[in-house]
Amino acid sequence: MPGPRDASAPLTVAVTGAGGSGAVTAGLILLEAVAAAGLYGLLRRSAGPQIRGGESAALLRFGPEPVHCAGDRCDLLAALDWANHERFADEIPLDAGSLVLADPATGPPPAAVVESDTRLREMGFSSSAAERDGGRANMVAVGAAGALAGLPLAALLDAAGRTLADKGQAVVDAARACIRSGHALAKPEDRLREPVPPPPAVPQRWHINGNEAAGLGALRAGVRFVAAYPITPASEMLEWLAPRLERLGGTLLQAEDELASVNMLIGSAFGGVPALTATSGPGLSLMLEGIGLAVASETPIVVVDVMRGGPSTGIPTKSEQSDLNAALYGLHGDAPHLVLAALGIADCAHTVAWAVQLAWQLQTAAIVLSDQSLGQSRMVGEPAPATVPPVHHAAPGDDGPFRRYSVTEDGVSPMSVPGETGLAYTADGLEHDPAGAPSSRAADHAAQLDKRRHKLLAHDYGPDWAEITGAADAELCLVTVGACRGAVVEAAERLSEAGRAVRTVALRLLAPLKRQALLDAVGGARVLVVEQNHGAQLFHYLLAEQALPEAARALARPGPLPLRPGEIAAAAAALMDPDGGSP
Amino acid sequence: MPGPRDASAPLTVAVTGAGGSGAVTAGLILLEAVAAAGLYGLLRRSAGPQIRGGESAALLRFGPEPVHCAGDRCDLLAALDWANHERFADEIPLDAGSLVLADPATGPPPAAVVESDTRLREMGFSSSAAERDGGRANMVAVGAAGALAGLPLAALLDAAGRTLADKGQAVVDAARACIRSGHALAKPEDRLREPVPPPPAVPQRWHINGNEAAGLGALRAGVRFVAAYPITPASEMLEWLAPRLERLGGTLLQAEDELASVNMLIGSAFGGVPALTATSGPGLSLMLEGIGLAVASETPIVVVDVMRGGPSTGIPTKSEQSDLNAALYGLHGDAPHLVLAALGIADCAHTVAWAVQLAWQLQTAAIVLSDQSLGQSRMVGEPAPATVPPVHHAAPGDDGPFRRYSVTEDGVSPMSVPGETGLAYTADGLEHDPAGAPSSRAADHAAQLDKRRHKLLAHDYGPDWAEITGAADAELCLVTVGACRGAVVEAAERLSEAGRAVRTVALRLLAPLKRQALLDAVGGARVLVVEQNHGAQLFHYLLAEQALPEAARALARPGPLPLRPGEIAAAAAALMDPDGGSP
Amino acid sequence: MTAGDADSAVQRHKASIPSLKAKDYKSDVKPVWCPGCGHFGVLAALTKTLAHLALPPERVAVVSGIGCSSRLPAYLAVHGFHGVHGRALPLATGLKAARPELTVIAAGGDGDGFSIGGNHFLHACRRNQDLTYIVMDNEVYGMTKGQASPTTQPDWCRSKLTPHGTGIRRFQPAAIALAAGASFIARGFAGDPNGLTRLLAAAIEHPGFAFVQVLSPCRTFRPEQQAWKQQVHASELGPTHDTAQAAELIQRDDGLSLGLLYEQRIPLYAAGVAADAADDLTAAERLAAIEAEHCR
Amino acid sequence: MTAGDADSAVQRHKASIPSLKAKDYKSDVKPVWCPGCGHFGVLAALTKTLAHLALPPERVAVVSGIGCSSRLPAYLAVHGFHGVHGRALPLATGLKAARPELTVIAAGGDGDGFSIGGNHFLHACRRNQDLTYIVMDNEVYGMTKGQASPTTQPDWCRSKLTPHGTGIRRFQPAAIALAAGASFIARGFAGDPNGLTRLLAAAIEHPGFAFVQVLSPCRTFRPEQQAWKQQVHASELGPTHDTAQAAELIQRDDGLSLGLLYEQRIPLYAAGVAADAADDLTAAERLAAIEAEHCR
Ligand SMILES: Cc1ncc(C[n+]2csc(CCOP(=O)(O)OP(=O)(O)O)c2C)c(N)n1
Ligand SMILES: Cc1ncc(C[n+]2csc(CCOP(=O)(O)OP(=O)(O)O)c2C)c(N)n1
Ligand code: SF4
Ligand code: SF4
Ligand SMILES: [Mg+2]
Ligand SMILES: [Mg+2]
Repeated sequence: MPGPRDASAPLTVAVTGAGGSGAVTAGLILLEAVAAAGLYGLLRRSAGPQIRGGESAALLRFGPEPVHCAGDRCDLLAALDWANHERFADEIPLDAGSLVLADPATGPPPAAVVESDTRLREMGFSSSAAERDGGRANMVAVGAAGALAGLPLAALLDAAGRTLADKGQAVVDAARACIRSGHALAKPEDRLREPVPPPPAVPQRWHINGNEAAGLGALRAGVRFVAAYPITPASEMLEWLAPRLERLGGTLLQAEDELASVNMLIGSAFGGVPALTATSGPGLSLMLEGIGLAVASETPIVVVDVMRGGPSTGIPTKSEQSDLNAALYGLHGDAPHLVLAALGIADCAHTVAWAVQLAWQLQTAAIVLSDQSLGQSRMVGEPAPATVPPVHHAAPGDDGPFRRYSVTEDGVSPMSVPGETGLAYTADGLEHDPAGAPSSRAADHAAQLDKRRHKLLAHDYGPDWAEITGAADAELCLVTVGACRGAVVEAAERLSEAGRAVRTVALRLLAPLKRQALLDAVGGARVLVVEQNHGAQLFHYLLAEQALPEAARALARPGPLPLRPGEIAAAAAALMDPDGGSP
Repeated sequence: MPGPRDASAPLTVAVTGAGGSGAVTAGLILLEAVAAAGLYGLLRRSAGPQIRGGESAALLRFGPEPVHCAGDRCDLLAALDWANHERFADEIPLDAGSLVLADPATGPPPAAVVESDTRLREMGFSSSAAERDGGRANMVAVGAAGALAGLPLAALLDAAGRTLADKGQAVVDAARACIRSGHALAKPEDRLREPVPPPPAVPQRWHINGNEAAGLGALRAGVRFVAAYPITPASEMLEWLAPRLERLGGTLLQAEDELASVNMLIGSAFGGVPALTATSGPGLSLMLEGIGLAVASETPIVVVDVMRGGPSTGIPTKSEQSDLNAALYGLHGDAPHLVLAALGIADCAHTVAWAVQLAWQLQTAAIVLSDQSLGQSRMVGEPAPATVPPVHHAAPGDDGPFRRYSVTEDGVSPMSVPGETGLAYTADGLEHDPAGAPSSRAADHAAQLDKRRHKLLAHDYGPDWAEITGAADAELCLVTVGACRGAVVEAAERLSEAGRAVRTVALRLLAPLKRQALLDAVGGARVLVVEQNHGAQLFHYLLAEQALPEAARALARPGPLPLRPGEIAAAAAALMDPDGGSP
Repeated sequence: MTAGDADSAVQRHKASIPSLKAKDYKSDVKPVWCPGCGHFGVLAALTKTLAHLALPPERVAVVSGIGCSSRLPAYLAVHGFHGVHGRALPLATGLKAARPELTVIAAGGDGDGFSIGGNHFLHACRRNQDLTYIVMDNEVYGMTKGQASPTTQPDWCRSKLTPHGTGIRRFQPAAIALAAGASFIARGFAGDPNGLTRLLAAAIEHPGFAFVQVLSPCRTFRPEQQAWKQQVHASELGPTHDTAQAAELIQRDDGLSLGLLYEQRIPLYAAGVAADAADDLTAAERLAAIEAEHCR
Repeated sequence: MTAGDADSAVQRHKASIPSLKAKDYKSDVKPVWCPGCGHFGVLAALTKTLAHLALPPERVAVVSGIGCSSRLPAYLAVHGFHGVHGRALPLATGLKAARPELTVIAAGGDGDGFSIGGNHFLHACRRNQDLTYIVMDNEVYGMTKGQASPTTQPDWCRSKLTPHGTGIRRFQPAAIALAAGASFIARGFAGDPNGLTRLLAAAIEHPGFAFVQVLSPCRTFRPEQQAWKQQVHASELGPTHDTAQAAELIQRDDGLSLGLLYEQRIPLYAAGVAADAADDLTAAERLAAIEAEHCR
């Protein structure tokens, strides 16, 4: 089911090649060119199992409107070579409408490509590059693919300059020469788009990936301590933060393991300095005991889980939304806490910042779910609004002796930090009385359990708990979370274009669940819960919370392949109209 | 609401005293006497926060029928002194029907006791003991309380001999002398029961606590390796196992932490030796990553979680059922596994043995939930049937090359152990292909995810998934799990006696949930889900699994106090008959 | 937030506060410890030390894990954190990194610090933050009722978990601390309050990671440790600064010698901590510059 | 299941099998390693060692954590377990405790073994099971693309996570192993296949916990390690049996000396393992006796 082919529809261009072929660099330059052309873009990457030097693919989708997800198919593939191309076959769906540029020097295309009935154009990337001093085939491919995709030559040249700046002028010059050659090699009749006119002024856009955006959100919200243990695909967030924290007078500390890092956050927050870490599934597992301590001792911490394929070590380099259960329910004991999910790349900034703020307002742990597809994909798009004020801990009241864990109306107890005279207390993961002394009395236990639940439920979260699109009286409501939002919204748009009224609700705040607000948003519509995991974890969570109407259904599919708008639209159509027909 | 006072109803006798007063020893002797008298009994213990030497209470409930839970109230309290008695006020509910024996030498009873309107009898435990060489007040109390509770003197004397045997004959003799004195001090008109006639032959009964029973279940099922890290209230299971494993040629290894112990289990099981550990909430948290590895690598392990008050360090010495969420959902990724819950003290043996067997049949991790109230309470009652045969791993098929993770019809792949020639493979927590080689292909991931879910769902678990009482056409069905079973069944009996048809379903197999069987068992009845935690974790889990009829309700109350039959009956009655009236 | 200077945070606080007594550092929470427990001695020595150093209570934080020993913070009137088992050091590390001006003391038991917490011990020694770490070593898990700890003798058979003893070489705290790079290593005895107070004061004043192993008898599960009173003796090593020499001497040590065993002045941990920025932008301007990196 | 005898399990297997070549110990899974990675050398040396010792592949198990180095088991034709990050040693410990007759080898990287796995390293050294532990030390986290590990130089600034270096003293594997009680400590080099094969053979034959640190260059993230080829040299220590002396010498060592650094014969871990029972009951009778303890 190829998507609409009009000029405003986004286009998907892939560049693939063996290790060292520079496919990813080509993708980065194309994305820069997209920005320079005033367009929006999303660049995903895929690599083989080699640690380094294995084959890789850059998948760019771009167009005049913001791009939030992978498309259903690939319009243009520039294959620098055919090294292990079958590894990418699922990720780069080719069909009769696709155009494939292949270098004849690397031999015949693999069977799968030939069988896909795609249009093949031979193009001498390497021979053309060989004509230039320091020329590289990938740059020829950038020129050719850019031309066919309608990117202005000036934007491509500008982009090469920006992307390769730190390699020196000679490299930039050689690249530009190759781009020109490639541009010339592209035949006008093969063009998928006419060249976009250069924009009068290039609008201010974000050029960022989700890991960087999450880091930026943390800094905006006042995080000044980060404890880090590297793990794919979260490491880049930590690496982005390290030098920038320092510029803001903060600290990043590389810990010996995740047990250490989560407890270091607790120490920092106890000291009054907002603290965050980023990890992925295995690290989250190791942090659960510490997160429980934060909940019980009411110390605000934020853990960003950049999800990858699970269970166990799973598929570390690929995306999946399968840590919802662990994030929502993984703590032993009754340990209510915050769980949020970023709804897009730029939204990583907003959601992380909000999580930091909430954690401090509510003195608890917040887990923020991101995933590999957000964290490691790079977008050119609208920045997240900088709305979040810096955080403050609740000032202790000054009547009577300081009771750190006293039961208050909103459930939030007064909090002090070291250095404040007369307000010392001992924070504790043992159950305690209002003053903080250990207690195993039923009344103390009940009061503290009630309080810790109440403070979360009583808080006014405002409208940010979800992003909602579509009419209130829709016939179907697609409920989703996190990175699936992009594909869900695009699916809904397609369905709407096909005349079906579809609403979407993408949850940013998973716990506590705004149950009534969700039920209201869904209204009388049928519900399809869309998520990228095997166990339909979101669907079951919403059932557990009695937040779904009768006859709700789940579209749950595990990674590593992204959920695509087409499959969502098809599932939605099938639900609305079980007797067949697709939008 | 005092329970029925007829001679067949169980009686609750408490002994309390300061550290060193021997209240617990008194309780143990009374329980032995119960056994010797051919009765059934349940002995719970409670202690103050001191590590050692603090005040403690022994609470014995016994009668001619099996006793499975704490009663609603205390019939007889022998207070050796009043040290910190207020700590026990909630646990030892006194009312106008209660009788309190107090030693005048320890001063006046505390206000709470006086106000409870109970009958007070002064009794010189200490002065009477002082008349005997080596006499101790607690033994006088045993004699007096035993007499008033209708225990035959011979049984008391016999019990003292058994319990104190390893202290030497002089101690036994002194104790017996004091018991006789106490027996004589008790006034016949104060008797709560007439002395039971000595049984013709004392029937064969188990005298065991839940930790020991769980250990026995493990041994029965062939567990021969245990890795241990001490934690309250699981340590005694490990301590019970250490010497006994050795007698069976097995090994217990004290690990450096829980991260080590769970991975040690995996190593042992990979080697073909069934392995188990016991822990409590904080340890379970630390084991989750390892449990996920067992799931992904399909290595059978069993983790017994003896639950205590949570979250975090919580209330280590008191019972709660608040780790259901962590056990069911705590693993990152999609990681289906087994979760079972022991339904009583003796049932710890049966459930653990079954868990070991299932883990090996299904090549996965099993978490068995017990709790402090099972693990550390001692019963005299019926033994668990020894039905479980030893475990075997699936023999590999011998056609074609060995594919450890091949997809089979029942989802169970062939498994080999080191030492088997030609069947070497690498077990992996990375996603893998059928041969075990790491793979990030979508098809391999889907196939292994499907397989790991399917094998659990396709298995025939037989009737052991739950214990069910009451008529099929009941008006109300009480659904519960684990240690609450005793109180739930007693509540249902009371309701039935009051003419209300009530069914009970106590789940032994929580995951995978036998959803349809549960719905069938519930039939058309209204449902009240009974559990001892704050968040109604079981209730929400059953909702998530769509296993509850409309309008089901939860009775969820956290620890540390036990759920009592009276409060369950009252809640049930209120649900059936909202306009009031109690059964 | 700055650190990295070799001066201990202590120096900056000492001066100008009204003099406090040891008892002013005690809270009114009653210890759960058994009568005669060595940990009482540590509590007493620590409050004396804080008074002696005239540290304002609001500038001191004591952080612990889980165990009888780890109950310490609740009994003090300074800022405290009773964390989870084995993680006192990371918590202290985070606190110190965030608030370098505080005097941060981590405390706990031999099980907490050397068994479940062993990895953090290694890496805290390496990291050389200006922290003090007090391990109340009773060669047993007191809190969980008497199992062998890493420092227990291999042939101690009184735990039901290891009825023939652990059969494992004892963990040697000082040797490990030295090999891991600790810059201050001392051994004290809970039954020697004055000596212990002196050691604790030196540890707190030491600019860097100071490890103090305190022999702290468990009356209940290791009654034979009452003999320590007679067995402990002053260390013959004397404080040495030569690591290789200390390595040899500590290996020959009997584990009952008291005193400062090793001390070295090395740079404090400062990685990730901002050197004073070369520009004179405001914080908001710096954040704006970071945001601008991602704008096209 | 018995252990506790000082004979290595190896001895019992060697004899009577048809001779196998190194390549017979290789699986057909293609390594994901970068061309030129030191870990290839370790793989080659290990297969040679197994062939040299004539160990039947079905009697050998290689267990690892997570990291480039930890991929090793999949490339071998023996029984393997690729576990989770940092937990190779506990997994190996459980396997060995359950199946003492197997030759069990744990393997992994410096991050896996000394950072997240540091605690298990300490306690495995103490425990002295008959295990071999190979750490392929490249002073970096290769798998996660080049962060500092515990053995990284404090001033190595090429990781974005620690742009000014870690500022932390390096973890000294041999010194820690010695302080923790390891009974065999050696250092090899991935670029010296013959020397490494000899060391691995000695380690596997050593009856007890044998730790082999292998300098294994990371071509991709530590290209400067290619100079190791020139820098490594034979250890001047020679194997020593005196712990105190070894402690001093290892502290003075430059970290690039190769060979057996320390060896001692001490009793194998045997706690919890049944001494042959004094009675001659069947297993079923023994279980029945245990059941009877709880019957009244
Ligand atoms: C994760 C976890 N595992 C186990 C425990 C149980 N536990 C509590 S204290 C303790 C040992 C305490 O020993 P030590 O640190 O030596 O302190 P002591 O009581 O001897 O002073 C253990 C194992 C726990 N609380 N948390
Ligand atoms: C719990 C957990 N935390 C973090 C990671 C990410 N991780 C994978 S390998 C690795 C480090 C590997 O370094 P090393 O052990 O030195 O092996 P090398 O790749 O250098 O051979 C890390 C941090 C993980 N897989 N699991
Ligand atoms: S058990 Fe031992 S360590 Fe714990 S309080 Fe008692 S004497 Fe002290
Ligand atoms: S990244 Fe380094 S350690 Fe990993 S495979 Fe490549 S060269 Fe080897
Ligand atoms: Mg201790
Ligand atoms: Mg490494």
